[in-house]
Amino acid sequence: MFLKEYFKTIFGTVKSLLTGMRRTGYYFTHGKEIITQEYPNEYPVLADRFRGEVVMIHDEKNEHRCTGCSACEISCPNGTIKIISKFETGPDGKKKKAIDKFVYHLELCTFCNLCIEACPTSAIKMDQAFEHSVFDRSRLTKVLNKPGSKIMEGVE
Amino acid sequence: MWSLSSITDIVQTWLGSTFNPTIALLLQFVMAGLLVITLFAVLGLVLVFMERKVSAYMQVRIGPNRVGPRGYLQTAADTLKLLMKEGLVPAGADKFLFNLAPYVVMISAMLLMAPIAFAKDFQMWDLNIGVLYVSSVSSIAVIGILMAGWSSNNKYSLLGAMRSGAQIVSYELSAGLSIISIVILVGSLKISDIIASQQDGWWIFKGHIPAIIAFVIFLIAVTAETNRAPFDLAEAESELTAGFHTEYSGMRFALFFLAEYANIFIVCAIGATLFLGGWMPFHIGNLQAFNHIMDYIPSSIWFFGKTFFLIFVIMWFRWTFPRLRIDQLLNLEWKYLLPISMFNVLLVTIMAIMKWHF
Amino acid sequence: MTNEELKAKLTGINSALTFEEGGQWLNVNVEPKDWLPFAKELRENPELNFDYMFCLTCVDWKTHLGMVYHLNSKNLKHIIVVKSKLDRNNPEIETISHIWRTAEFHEREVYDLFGVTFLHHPDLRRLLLTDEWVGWPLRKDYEDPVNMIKL
Amino acid sequence: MFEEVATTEQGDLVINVGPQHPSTHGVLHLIITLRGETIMKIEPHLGYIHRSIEKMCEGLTYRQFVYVTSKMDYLSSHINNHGCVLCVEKGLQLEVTPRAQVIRVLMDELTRIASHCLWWGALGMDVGALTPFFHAFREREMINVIMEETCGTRLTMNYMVPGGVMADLHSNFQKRVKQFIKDFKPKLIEYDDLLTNNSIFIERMKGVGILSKDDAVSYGCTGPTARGSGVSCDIRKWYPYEIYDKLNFEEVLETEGDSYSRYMVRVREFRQSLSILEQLIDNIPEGDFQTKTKAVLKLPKGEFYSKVETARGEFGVYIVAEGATNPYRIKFRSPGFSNLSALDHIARGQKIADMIAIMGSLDFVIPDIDR
Repeated sequence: MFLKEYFKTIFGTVKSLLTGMRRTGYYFTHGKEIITQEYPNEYPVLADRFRGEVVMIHDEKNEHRCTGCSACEISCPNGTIKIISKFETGPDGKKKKAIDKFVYHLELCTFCNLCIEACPTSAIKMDQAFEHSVFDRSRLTKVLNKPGSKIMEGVE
Repeated sequence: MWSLSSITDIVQTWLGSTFNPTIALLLQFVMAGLLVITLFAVLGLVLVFMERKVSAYMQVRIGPNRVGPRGYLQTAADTLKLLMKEGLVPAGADKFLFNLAPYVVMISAMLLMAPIAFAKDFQMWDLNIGVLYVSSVSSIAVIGILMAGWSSNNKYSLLGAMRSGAQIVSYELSAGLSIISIVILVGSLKISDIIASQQDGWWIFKGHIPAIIAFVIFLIAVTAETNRAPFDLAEAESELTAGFHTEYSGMRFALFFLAEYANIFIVCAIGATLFLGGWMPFHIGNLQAFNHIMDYIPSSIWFFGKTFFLIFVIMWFRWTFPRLRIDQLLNLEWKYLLPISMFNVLLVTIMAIMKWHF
Repeated sequence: MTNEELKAKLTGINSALTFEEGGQWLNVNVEPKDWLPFAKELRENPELNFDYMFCLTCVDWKTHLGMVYHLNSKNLKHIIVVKSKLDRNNPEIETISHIWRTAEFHEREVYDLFGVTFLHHPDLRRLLLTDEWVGWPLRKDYEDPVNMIKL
Repeated sequence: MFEEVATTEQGDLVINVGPQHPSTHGVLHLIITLRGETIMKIEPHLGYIHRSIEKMCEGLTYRQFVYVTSKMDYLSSHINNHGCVLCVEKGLQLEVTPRAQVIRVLMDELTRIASHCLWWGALGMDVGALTPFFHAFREREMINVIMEETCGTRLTMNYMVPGGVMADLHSNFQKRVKQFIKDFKPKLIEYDDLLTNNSIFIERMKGVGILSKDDAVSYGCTGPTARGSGVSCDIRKWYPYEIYDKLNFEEVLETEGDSYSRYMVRVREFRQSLSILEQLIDNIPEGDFQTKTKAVLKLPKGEFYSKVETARGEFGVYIVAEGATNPYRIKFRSPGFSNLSALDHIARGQKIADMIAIMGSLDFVIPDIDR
């Protein structure tokens, strides 16, 4: 039955093609299925764990919790963090190590979260900012501790 | 009532009364040419925008929505970009043919505009072999494509052009045969006769099943002839990067692009003329009131509505189906479409002789 | 087959083999010159039937290069690790790409990164690096001042 | 028969596919010898995205190197990380808590679905249908949202750490995964309508690029590529890790060995992965998500090998440790590399359009091949 097979193929083909066209036709006529997010107009809802960039937590007295132990620096696979430390004389006259600059190279960072895991005093966290584009690459190198900030009381 | 034909009449009388006949004729030619070029530009903008929106909605996205209100100016901006872009000629290319090819494709598309009836009595050239003219002139485009592919000095282009040659030549057959089945029913090749014969009903309704088969075959064949997906083997983006126009940039590329859309418009216009009654409004038997309302819609709207419906169907194909392989494409033509359409022509002939149609 | 049975079986094929145990799988040390006939036997002997090579690599031990072949039998479900020590200055070993076809690419990779010459390999060229590259990057003494990432 | 004639003759066309080509999904460079449109020979040129991850890992600690592996097969980065942490845990003889095991398996299966979604769309694009790509991305996006919420990032998560996972599941996780399972099932029927049952697609895939069972084993093909040829090679069944031996799922096998059966394996794996998710999502045991580990990990002297089943096949990690904080030598046995070696064999004698379909059905991720 050559002819029977022949027509069977034709009808089978046409049917399968029409099924596909019904699918796309459905989406064409159902505008509410559209999932596009018009980004600059509609800001995406970010998860609270979203890893945007590393920031240092400062409280209202401009104090942070970083002791300058450089655990984050060691844990970073890309050499993103450089801690430049200095020695401060405490109120009791003892010399104490403290951070001078917490340099963070955003352009090297891969947002792996290992520094945050490594930090013993929870001084740094991941922020949700993700719009990192700049015109000059040097602006991606950031100093995380705010000017004039100092370490919180009691953080060792 | 306001209509396109009255405007042409006014223009003609004014020209005839102001200038001597030769100059009047020349001026008419110039005006027709300018109108065609304008139509092309507008069609290009509209169809590209339409394609983007259709594809976007089928793909659950919005599509262009930034340039101008709701993205309407997107294609205009694209055209502007293409115009300003440098047209590169690859080293080792045959410069003359390389430059000529887009114009050949474009001109063949423009020539096809001549016999199309855009509205009631609004036609550039109602020649007595209108349908034959269309099917023969439309085959010229393949020469342009072959030229482009060969002269680019690019292997992808060559492969694309060769595919296109095989494809257009074979699909011409079944497109021609499905056109012939309507010609048999009408008994004339003249476009105006074909439209007039559909006064009491479009051929797709009164031609019974053979007309429907011919219509389906026509749609498939013209999709292939215009190199549209699922038959876009000449371009085959995922295989041959861009096929025959890989090396084209700037305005030359824009001409190919424009010609593609112009071709779609033309074949859909022919399809609308042959099967869906051209500018003829939709009538149902003896429902006088309904028919009257239909008559109030201008004939140009009817024509463009039908044409754009067919264009939408072709776009629908494109955004649903995967591409065929070259041997499967030729199989489809020679094993399925051609035998069926030949048999169909036989049926139509019997039908026409026995006067079985309405 | 248990490790003991495998050991007995393999010693029967080649008495010069030495074994290391205690790791995940049975390790077999083979002399480079014995490797090709041994490999053929491993593949073709119906009781061993190691038809699937899932890993082929090289380790630079600074004194010598160690080829490591991980072999698995799909139907008998046993795994052995075959190791072979190569001279670091002139590393050469017979190719096994005609026994396990996957070895063709893996050997090219090892040639590319370690400089091990696989004798009678059908197409021994650099695979990942450019043809003009000098040096064997995965060797321990490789220094590339331009492209090296130092942490 | 094409094995013998694989030499370039007068009149043969040699074309470069890639490194920048729409269908190589990255920077794969293939030099193809054509006679007409028939492929005589394919010669892959690799290394355009070779970063020598193995060398980099020699300089990184056992905590750090896990992260780098997500950049290899970026579509199944979770599973890559999983393979690495398994290897480290094997060396340290660490026991992972039941909760962490379940979380890892859940994440693996979500990753597998996401990866197959992308593959499905990209295959559609390769054979010329663009719409599936966007539809598949819509489903993939749902998984990405789940991932983002729990792991913090969308593609290269670094969620697995030696000893467990980095953070506990987000409180929305169960709700979202259940919603995803509910949403995804009807979408699978749509997938069938758009490609699986489409006769043009079947015509393109059936009987194309046949890889026999023996060749699949000999070329070291794994994953859906080998399972399409009837080779049973699912690591989850053969060498079960975590809790896969307690789960009820079947290893998908097709016997034809052509592109369509490779396609069918992956499409059927959608359902298997969904069933694993369904079995686990309500039975996540309570407990710690991480075993306490030392701050500095040191593997004892020895060699460790672990293998896991990624979305593309068997991913092996071979660590030679010398007792230091960083591996002495590390080798990643990537599935794509072996699968690629079979490409020349199976594409010979096919048309150039078939080659694209075959490459789509083999599902390459170029960084996975180059490493």
